[in-house]
Amino acid sequence: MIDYVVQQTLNALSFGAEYALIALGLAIVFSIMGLVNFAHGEVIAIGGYSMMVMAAIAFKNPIIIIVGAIFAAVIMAIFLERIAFRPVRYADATTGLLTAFGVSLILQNLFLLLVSPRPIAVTSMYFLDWPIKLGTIRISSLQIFETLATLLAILLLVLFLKRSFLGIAMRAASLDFEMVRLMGIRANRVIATAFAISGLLAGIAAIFIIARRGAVDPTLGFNPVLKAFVACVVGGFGSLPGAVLGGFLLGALEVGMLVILPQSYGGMKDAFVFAVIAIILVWRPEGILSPQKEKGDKI
Amino acid sequence: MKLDCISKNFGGVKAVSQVSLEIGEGDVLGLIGPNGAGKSTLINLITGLLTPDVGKIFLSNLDITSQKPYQRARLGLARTFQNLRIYPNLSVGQNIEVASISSNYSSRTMNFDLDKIINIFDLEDKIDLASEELSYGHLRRLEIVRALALNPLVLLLDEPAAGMNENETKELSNSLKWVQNNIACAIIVIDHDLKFIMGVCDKITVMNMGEVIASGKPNEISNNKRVKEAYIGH
Amino acid sequence: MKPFFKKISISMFASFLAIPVYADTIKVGFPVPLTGEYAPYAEIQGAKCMAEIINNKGGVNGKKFELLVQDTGTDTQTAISLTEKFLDQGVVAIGTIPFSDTMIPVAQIAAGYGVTILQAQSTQVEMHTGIVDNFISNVSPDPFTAAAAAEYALSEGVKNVVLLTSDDGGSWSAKTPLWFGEVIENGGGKVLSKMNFSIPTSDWSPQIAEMKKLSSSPDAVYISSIMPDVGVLVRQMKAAGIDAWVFGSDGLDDPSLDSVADSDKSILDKVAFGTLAPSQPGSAMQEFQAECKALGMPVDGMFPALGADVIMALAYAVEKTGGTDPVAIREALRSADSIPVRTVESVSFKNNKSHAERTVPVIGFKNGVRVLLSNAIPTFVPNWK
Amino acid sequence: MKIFQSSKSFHQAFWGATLLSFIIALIGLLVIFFGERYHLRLVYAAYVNLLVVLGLQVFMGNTNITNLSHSAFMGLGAYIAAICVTPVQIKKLSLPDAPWGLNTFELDALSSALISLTLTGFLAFLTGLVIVRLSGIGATIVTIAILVIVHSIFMHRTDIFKGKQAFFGIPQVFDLTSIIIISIAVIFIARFFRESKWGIQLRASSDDEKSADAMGVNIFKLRLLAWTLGGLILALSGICYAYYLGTISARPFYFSHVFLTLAMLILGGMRSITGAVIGTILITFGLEGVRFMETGPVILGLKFPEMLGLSGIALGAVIVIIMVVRNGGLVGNFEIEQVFIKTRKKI
Repeated sequence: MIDYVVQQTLNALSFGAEYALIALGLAIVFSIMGLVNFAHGEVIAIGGYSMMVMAAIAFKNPIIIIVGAIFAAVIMAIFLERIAFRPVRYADATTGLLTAFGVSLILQNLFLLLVSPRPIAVTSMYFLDWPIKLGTIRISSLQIFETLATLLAILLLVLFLKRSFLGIAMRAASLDFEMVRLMGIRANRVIATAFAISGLLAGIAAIFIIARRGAVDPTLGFNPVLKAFVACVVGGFGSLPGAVLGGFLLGALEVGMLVILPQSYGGMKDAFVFAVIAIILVWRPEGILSPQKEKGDKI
Repeated sequence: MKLDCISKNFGGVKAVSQVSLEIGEGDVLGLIGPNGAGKSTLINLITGLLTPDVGKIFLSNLDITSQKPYQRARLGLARTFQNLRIYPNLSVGQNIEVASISSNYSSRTMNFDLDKIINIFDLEDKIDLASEELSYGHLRRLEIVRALALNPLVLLLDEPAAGMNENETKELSNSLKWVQNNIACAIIVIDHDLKFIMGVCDKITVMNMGEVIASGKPNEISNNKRVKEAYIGH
Repeated sequence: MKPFFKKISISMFASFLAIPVYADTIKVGFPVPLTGEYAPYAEIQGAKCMAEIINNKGGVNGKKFELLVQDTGTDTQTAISLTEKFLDQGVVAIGTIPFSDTMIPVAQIAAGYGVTILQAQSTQVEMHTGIVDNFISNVSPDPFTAAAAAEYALSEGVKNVVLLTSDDGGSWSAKTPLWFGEVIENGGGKVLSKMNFSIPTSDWSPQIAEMKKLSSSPDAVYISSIMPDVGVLVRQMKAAGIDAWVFGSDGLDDPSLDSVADSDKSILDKVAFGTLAPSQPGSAMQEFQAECKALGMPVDGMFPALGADVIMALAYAVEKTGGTDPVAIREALRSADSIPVRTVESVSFKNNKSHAERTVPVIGFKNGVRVLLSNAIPTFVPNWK
Repeated sequence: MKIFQSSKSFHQAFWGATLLSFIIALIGLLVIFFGERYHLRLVYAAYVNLLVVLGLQVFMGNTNITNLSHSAFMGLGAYIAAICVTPVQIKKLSLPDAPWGLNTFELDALSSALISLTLTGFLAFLTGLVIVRLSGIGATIVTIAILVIVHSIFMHRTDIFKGKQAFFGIPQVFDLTSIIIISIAVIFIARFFRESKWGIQLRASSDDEKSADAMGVNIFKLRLLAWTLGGLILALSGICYAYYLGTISARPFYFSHVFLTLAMLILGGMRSITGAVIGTILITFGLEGVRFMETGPVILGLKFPEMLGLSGIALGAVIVIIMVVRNGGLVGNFEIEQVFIKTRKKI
């Protein structure tokens, strides 16, 4: 019984790590420019497709494939910012959200048109996955890698934001974008960095997703991003700690629902998860860890 | 309307501290003070966009401290905004309608003709324009007309002359005089333009650092020592 | 229905949708999802290739096949209006997506024209309960694939099974596991647990933790789902040290399942599925796919290949009746003792009227390569009507 | 009770709705008289989508809050009406395990539609209580939650909704003429609401929440009103869907339909009823053209390649281009009567 509890807790942790990783990518962009980037899922998919391409042209070295996939995701994220999101940079959040939905739709269908509507096997990341025995518990190395990678990513991100000039500028930008511009830091550079980081996180997520699924298809990123988006919202819009918290909370919630709900209601898992999300939002409309805005007299 | 000792803090900073005011029908009260004196905060407290930490607000002897902004508006508190807040996707006429629809929810009868006011403020031939097409001066007027369409007991004007040239300011003064003489309401005006304020107000309250430091007739105020200190500095 | 005057045909859509009409061809309508959720069914690939093969040989009685194909985007409304369009163009049969929410209204409309819905891969049981009469499926319903897999499982000594069910694939993913369980219990086995999952699932660890919690370890797990989900399940079960068979339905019959064995040849040794037609190396289907590839018309996978059978069956019926009257063709199909098709030797609709009587293969793996484990009509099929 | 603040609003609403109705009826009549049989079905589907877009407009257009749950309310409308109207002997076959005696009664089409409208309207009201308390993105998230929850229930209460399987045997009640009449009625409702005193105040609040609050606009109440009215129109669209098709499943009431109808509204311009109608017409016809290209047709002897996914790309491109180039859609605040009655110079 203890084994079971430990096992499911570990599962919840690794589910949460994946959501947190993706949610962080969404949150960093949102915090800087208020954009809910639904096309983040397709950035993940680009990571997957680039692995497919690299495997097909006989790159066998896993390091090359990993670096290449992350690189592809970063380039894609920066490219999307330049092409689609820069024109709506100062528009309201709804315009940004709908633009992102549109971009997501275009990319999904481009994958379908240019590659295939069916899943394509990509097995080059299987090597990351082997069983590990911890006493009586067996877990997958992938779960550990994923949790560790997420924690590492968070740590590096915190260091970057606290120590580097660009990072400090980004933190300032998330509080008051105009001020940063007035200080002479180019908005383009700050935003491009935010997208590059989100692409980097998407690339890492892509590696773990592919390592587990062993296949890539056009809608690969849609569901994870929908969940991560929810995680972001629950944690608090644009709050990076909130995104991480929301991700792990959602992971726990999902595994918890599978464990708690009777099997005949297992299929309703999503309904329950989303109902909890709605309740949290009604309780705290800005999310759990939302940055509290100082209300001045300039209304 | 009466304010009873209201205070508001922002993260430890006293934005408004123990302010009491009273104003009646036909009065025009000027509210002046240096930047950050708490004038706009006071207006936001009166109209309900902010809630006071301490103190009560009465309108016609009714305690409205816990009322929501839209409820206060229907009871007769109308305002304009420091930064223009016109509805860009509505026509000029519809902008005014928004307020006159609200006035229908009130039991008070309208004791003036809205069309007349639209005429006085030179908006009659612009009524069907998109509000975005108005000049800055006309947008300022539109805000005042919109506020009047609420059939107010108290009209709060937050820097109505800001950004206007001398001519426009003069016209505005005349229009406000007309309002004072023809509409049964009290008016509170905030502005930096002391000449304008002195011209339209019959009573002036001076604020500094969230506190009322002086109150009285225009000529009394202009000779008040504390006021001079507040403006010029020590 | 409102009056309409076809002859005055400066129709608003004509410029968009006109399709050239040739005289004296065998027209078959395919309002099918080329895009969207159900695009992978793609029976049109096999149908097109088979039509090409037959046409290259001069057609049937000198008549050539003409396939009318348009994308529905996996939308029911579009499928229905396209059906109506194809019916007006005089098709002898309609092929559409294997889901009842589309097949039923499509069949109801086609009934007015006497036209039959001849579906290449539909295993849904609902279609055979007498809602519509003009429906024929080229394959056996799900209880047959479940029974075939279960009979093989029993022959391998499987006793305790875990069933994974989901409503996301209709009765195919919800009921098929239960039929499998019924046959296992009929053979003296036991259903340890039923667990729910959703499609897609990319991480099975919570369900696997549940399996490990069971009092006795399962000999087999049955799931009716799709790739790549099932591939993940197989690998995660192995990683978790659960040494049980994974049995499945035709959803596993996807080329991407084979790639699960890329790094470990033995990982698929205890994976098997009851499916619709033999797909191991050397099977008729593989030959057909090679032939199509040579024609420059690639047919990837079993679902697309099954489209060939529809065209073969129609060719048989056209030859038999000597014409293209849709009602006569349906009669011919339903009265034949044996109709030669491509993926198996022959099918017959004589006993069941609405679905094919054909052998049900069970496919497994040896060293990562597909092998045919059994291929027969199952003896005990659960009562499903 | 007064609906319009000024007679000018009424005249605009009336003439605008009349002109749009004329266009809508004309398209329908042209198809009825000149179209082929299958065109009737395509056009019927387009009318259903028009109802959805109008239902969406009533909330989104007047509040500027993105709603992504509309297909869920359409589905609720369709299913509730279907459960009521389907004959008992068919329900015994299709819903053998239905709880609460759902398979033991049948009602006439009108009562079924009324029950469906009442129940869906009530559900819209309840969810509205939550939605109107949130702002912007938060509200949009909750609409996504509603979509997922409703879809999940459709999918997994197969004893009532049949999930991905067919809920069949719904009698065909409507034909093209009926839906033309319903569409016209809904155009009037949506347009009257837009110009009504509620509509004007709501639009003010969507431009500037704080200022509207200070002008006496009860934003919560009005948003709730718009949300519920939108829900009712969406339920009606679902009823029309079920009453014509005869077979429904959970599948059509999910993300792909959400995006399709959203693109229609955005393209035309969500702030205007004229925009909603134009967007629906353009996307419906445009998609037919794109779908034709997708399958690799031969045009003028030229064989085009098969381009699957082209329609999805086109839909996405429409959304992105409109958002980037012309945020207010093709027409912005323009309404059709302004071509004829010069009440405003330019809006």
